[in-house]
Amino acid sequence: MDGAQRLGFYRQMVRIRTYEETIRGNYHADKTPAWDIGAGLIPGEMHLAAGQEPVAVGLCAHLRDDDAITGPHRPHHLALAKGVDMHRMTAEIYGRVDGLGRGRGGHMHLFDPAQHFSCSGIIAEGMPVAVGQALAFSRKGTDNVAVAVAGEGAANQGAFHEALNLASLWKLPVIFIIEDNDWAISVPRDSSTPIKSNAPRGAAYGIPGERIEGNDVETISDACGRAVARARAGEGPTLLEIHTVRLWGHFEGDAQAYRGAELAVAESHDPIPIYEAKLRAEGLLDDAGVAAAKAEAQAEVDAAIAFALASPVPDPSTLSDYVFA
Amino acid sequence: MDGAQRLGFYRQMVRIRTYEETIRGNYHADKTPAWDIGAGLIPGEMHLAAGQEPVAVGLCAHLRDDDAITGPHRPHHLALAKGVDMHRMTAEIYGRVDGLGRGRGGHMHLFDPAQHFSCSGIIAEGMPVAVGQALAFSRKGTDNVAVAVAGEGAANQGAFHEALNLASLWKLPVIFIIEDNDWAISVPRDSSTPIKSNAPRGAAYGIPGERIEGNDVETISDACGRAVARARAGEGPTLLEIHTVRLWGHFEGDAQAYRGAELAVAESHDPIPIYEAKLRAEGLLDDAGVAAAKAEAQAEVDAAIAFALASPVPDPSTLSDYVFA
Amino acid sequence: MTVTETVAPSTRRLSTAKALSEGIAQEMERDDSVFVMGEDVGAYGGIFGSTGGLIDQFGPSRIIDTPISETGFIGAGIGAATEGLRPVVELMFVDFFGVCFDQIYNHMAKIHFESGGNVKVPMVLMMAVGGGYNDAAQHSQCLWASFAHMPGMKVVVPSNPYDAKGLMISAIRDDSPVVYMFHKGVMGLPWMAKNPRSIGPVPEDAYTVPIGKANVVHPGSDVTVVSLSMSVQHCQDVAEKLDGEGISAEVIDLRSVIPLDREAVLESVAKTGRLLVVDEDYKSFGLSGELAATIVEHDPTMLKAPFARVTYPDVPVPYARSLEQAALPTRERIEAAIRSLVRA
Amino acid sequence: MTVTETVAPSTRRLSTAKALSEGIAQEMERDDSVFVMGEDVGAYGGIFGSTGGLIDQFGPSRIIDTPISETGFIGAGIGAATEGLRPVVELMFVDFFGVCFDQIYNHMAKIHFESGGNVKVPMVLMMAVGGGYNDAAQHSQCLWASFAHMPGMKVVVPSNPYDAKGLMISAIRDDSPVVYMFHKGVMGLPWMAKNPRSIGPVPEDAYTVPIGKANVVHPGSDVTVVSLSMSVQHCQDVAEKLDGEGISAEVIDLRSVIPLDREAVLESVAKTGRLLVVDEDYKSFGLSGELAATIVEHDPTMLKAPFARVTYPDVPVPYARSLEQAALPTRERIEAAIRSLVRA
Ligand SMILES: Cc1ncc(C[n+]2csc(CCOP(=O)(O)OP(=O)(O)O)c2C)c(N)n1
Ligand SMILES: Cc1ncc(C[n+]2csc(CCOP(=O)(O)OP(=O)(O)O)c2C)c(N)n1
Ligand SMILES: [Mg+2]
Ligand SMILES: [Mg+2]
Repeated sequence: MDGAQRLGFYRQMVRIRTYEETIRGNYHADKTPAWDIGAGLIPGEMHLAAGQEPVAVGLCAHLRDDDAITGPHRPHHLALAKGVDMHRMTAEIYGRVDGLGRGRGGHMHLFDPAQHFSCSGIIAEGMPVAVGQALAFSRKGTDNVAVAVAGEGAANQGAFHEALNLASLWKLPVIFIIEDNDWAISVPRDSSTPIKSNAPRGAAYGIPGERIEGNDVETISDACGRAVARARAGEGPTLLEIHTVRLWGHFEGDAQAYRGAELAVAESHDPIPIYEAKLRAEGLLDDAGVAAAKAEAQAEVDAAIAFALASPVPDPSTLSDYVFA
Repeated sequence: MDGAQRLGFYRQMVRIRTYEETIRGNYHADKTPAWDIGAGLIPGEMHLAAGQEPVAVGLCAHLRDDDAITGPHRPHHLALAKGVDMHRMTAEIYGRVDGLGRGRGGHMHLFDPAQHFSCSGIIAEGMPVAVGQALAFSRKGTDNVAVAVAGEGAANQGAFHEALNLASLWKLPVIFIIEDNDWAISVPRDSSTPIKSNAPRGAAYGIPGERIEGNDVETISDACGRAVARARAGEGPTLLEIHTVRLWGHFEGDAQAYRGAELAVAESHDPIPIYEAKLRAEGLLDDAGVAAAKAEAQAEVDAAIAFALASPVPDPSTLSDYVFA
Repeated sequence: MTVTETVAPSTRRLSTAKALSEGIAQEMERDDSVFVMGEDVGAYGGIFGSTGGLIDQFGPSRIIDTPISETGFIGAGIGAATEGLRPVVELMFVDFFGVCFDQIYNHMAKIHFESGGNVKVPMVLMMAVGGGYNDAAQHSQCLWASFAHMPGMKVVVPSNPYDAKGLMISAIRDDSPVVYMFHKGVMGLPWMAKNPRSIGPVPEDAYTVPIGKANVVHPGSDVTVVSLSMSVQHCQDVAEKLDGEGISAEVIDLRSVIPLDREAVLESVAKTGRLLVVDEDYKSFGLSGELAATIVEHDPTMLKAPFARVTYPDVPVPYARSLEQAALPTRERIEAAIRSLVRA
Repeated sequence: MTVTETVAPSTRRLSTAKALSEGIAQEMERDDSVFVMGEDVGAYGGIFGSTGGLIDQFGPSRIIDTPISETGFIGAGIGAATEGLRPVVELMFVDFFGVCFDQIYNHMAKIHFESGGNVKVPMVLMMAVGGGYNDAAQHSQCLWASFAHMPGMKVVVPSNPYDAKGLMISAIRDDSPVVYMFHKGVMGLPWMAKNPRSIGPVPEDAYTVPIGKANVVHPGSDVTVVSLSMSVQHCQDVAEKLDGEGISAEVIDLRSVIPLDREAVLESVAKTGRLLVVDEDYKSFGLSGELAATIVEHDPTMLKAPFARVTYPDVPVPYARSLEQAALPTRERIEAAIRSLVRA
């Protein structure tokens, strides 16, 4: 992997983290003193992906605009890495008319047809949809791939089973990515899943399954690259479980009392400083490079937020628009 | 296995087959000349289990009255082997007030609390219910087991995945039996399932999985015996896929044009004559024994049908009974 | 457009099942992006004949038998639709919607809205509904209200072969998701008791019947009888019988539940002052209540007699014939209700 | 029995969430066969506080965190109930019912009927409903009509702490399956805007509130306002405000959708001649229509003014506050509707 690509990985991860940090700050900024989930410029549930950037970045290194991703309730890192327009995505999160969904969707429902990006707040239910996108690609004879991303909690939902079975049966170009961040809200992995790795579940459908430890963007990229190549070559689906980390609460406002000592351990596994140290040690990055990456990211995020804030809120008289096509 | 037990297996299979043949005959008897599914003394869908007797008999050899079975839409063989009262079951199939469900349920909805027997017409949805029965047994501290039976088509339904995962996670005394009769209505196994055996699917939940070929009641009984013993000992669930045969149509009235030459092959695999020949060869059975088994079975079935026919049809004024407890 | 504008009347008579599958076939010929998925839609031709013959014409790449994985393949239909294809997906019985309703109402029906109109889901989800042949509690329901209650999908309910074909073609061409519910009793199947109305004239060319326009199938002036699907046939029979006795019932076939042609109902009730709803779905929290509300939020004085409904009672479908027949909206119940309404 | 018969009034004030979980705790103490299952019901105490503190009192063997497998664990609840236990199962949001509705309506609700009364399913399925905090299309619905339309389950919808506890205890003791829907807005959560009515007096002892009896929470004579769950609080606020202006609204809190206390509604409308239904569920094919039908199948002349409803429109729940607030049955919309009704 060449230096430029590795620096690109770093910058993309910083960009995503900066986005999540900024949204987090703004989300909480106007909800005090009596913290109210429905108050402020960004109301509602907010699931941020700090710690999971390597998954999105490693995966999207291999995707084109016309490949598809179907994400879960925690979608920002995937959307940004995929190339979804940050301005319009932010406007959506702020519930504005220039948002991806004209303010109708919100942060769990980001749809960008240009990037074939979508997501859903219902656990695992995006997986069959990705199978259908892959079906469309294969019927059209393109070499596009569809990726479904879901958490390790989601891997126990029936839709997981049906989606993997169908994808294998029809040999479709799908990559199933399980982001194992050890938690499903407050439920630890071993209270939801009787086996240590979801990789063997691939065998239940005759598809290769692999678990990737370490939350390292380069290792992840390699594995995703193989899976994408396999799919593009018409060899069918792959299941990848990526062990990653949830640095923050399940959603904003989650005090995480249930995590206890594990939280500190998790925090020590933040993949960005780890990758940064690695690139520094190899001489690819220095203080200036780090500062530039952060400044560039912050400028882009600030511009996106300014764009969002400048966009009007939807007019109540348009409430019934878009119910039917 | 001693001779008495083997003869018992034979007689139980003959009993079930006699039942299915008699129901089949009576089902069609009053639906002509213009065959009408809703006509006659037994109307509605009718899924008969001819060919699958070894599964029911081999399994139930290890079950007690207070163990549970949750069966699928094709339930007669399981109900009879389990010990469900043939009279009341038949009255239910005839829609009479002395039926198991007072005529409300019908042949896909046979409930016998005395035998902890139930079934459902919705594919794979009985599997989670069996998990709950096992949960109740384990909470009560008994050594009872719960068995869920479903077809190979059902093994691709989400409920299969969720049920096996839960049962393993909670180490419950459940035995999952997949009756692989090669067909799900008109869809052959290889159009629904990308792998040759469902046994490896056990590994997806950390539970033993085994596929049993041959449709031989003794082999099946051995495998079921191991699984039941394991469950009673508190060692958790087992997945057994039993390769069996569907001798008749999916339901009565199914012309089976889709089966082609496979049908003749299937018919040559009727397990009852095969087992009969084996027992004859070993000197356990002779013409008289065969005739006696059949006569005894026919007498019991005829009595059950007489019981059903003597029972009144439900009074329309009772339509709203039993909606709430 | 309706057939009268585009196609010459036909004397060819088809069953509803044949008309419906012909509609699919003609759209498949016209548009490569149309394909069919579902359980037993291939060699079997659909358990209730909705895809009969299609596999011979289009082969297994366009008529796809699926595993028993409704969440999986309905979800796959949605994904394919968002990528520009036009899937016709069959859920074998409406009664199975509980294993896959999330895909239907949280995804198929909402994606267009959530995307602010940027993503379309041009998909037809067809399914068999209804009872009357003793298939018991899990295979005999209608449940159109369960779909209609959730915004974002059209719900189409043909009562005869002509409408079945024209509504199917409209449904496939529609850019919104359309739930297409065919009652087993209207399909004209050789192996089920049927009303002769389930076989009727169907033009050979493709034509559309507009989704959202009710049809007055029997004009009248004394009482308005609003119905849909199979029950329309019973209402027509009863109305014809009562004609001979000087009771003039206007029978309205809704043809779709969403959009609901409230205007057609209001217009007729303005004339008759009496409303009977005949509905094989469960009585409460459904279509019959919605039609009552439609009248009385407009003007309660329109009703010269109490509102009446002949529906399936709030009871799971019993197996025994004696019970099921007592529960169904039969001709006898409809006739009695009309007689008592005109007397009121 | 109601509290007035059994328990001394209390001045202790609890949030609805605390009242509800106290009800569960008291039944768990009384009856070993009661246990709780669901996602995040243990250490988290339920995402909306419905099981707060229970894990400390009863431990993980009776307060069971499940995987995200709603079909699996609701089915397991059914199986456990048929074997004589009394599970309280939580579905985190009603909006997720589409992944598990088959277990709910084809099994939980029908087994008793299909078995001819021989098998009981004494199970409580509780779930959070409702919007107002910008959680968008998949996390904000009410959907009680979707459950109520299917026969065989009771559907309970408390509006305040007192009822929440008493209805939970009744639900656990009921031999029929009970769907218990708590609106997030009535829970009195520290992290959500709330009406002061979400915190109120709750007796310390166990008591029951009967399932199926509506409650006149604000007597009046000019107009009948029928509502349920969160919207009752708004209706009470509006009724109190209008009292001062000489407009006398009678507010009826249904407290359960199944059984539906039709008599209470008829009795009140007989007095007022005017009916407004306030319902946060989707407008069409739901509760509001059913109540309209109830009146007019009895006697349309009871209505001296057109039937009115303030409901969620037939639109998926939008994320943006400006849109969601326009869609919700707010105090403003309720007040305007009452004013125009009494003027009519
Ligand atoms: C069908 C369904 N059940 C439950 C939920 C509530 N829920 C939202 S996120 C979540 C946990 C998801 O865990 P996981 O899949 O591991 O993803 P993570 O949040 O860790 O990224 C749950 C239970 C839901 N949205 N959908
Ligand atoms: C959820 C659901 N989907 C579809 C059906 C319709 N159906 C009934 S039996 C059947 C085939 C079942 O095949 P299998 O599980 O192999 O059992 P078999 O009939 O072969 O015994 C199908 C598709 C159903 N009852 N429930
Ligand atoms: Mg997780
Ligand atoms: Mg089979």
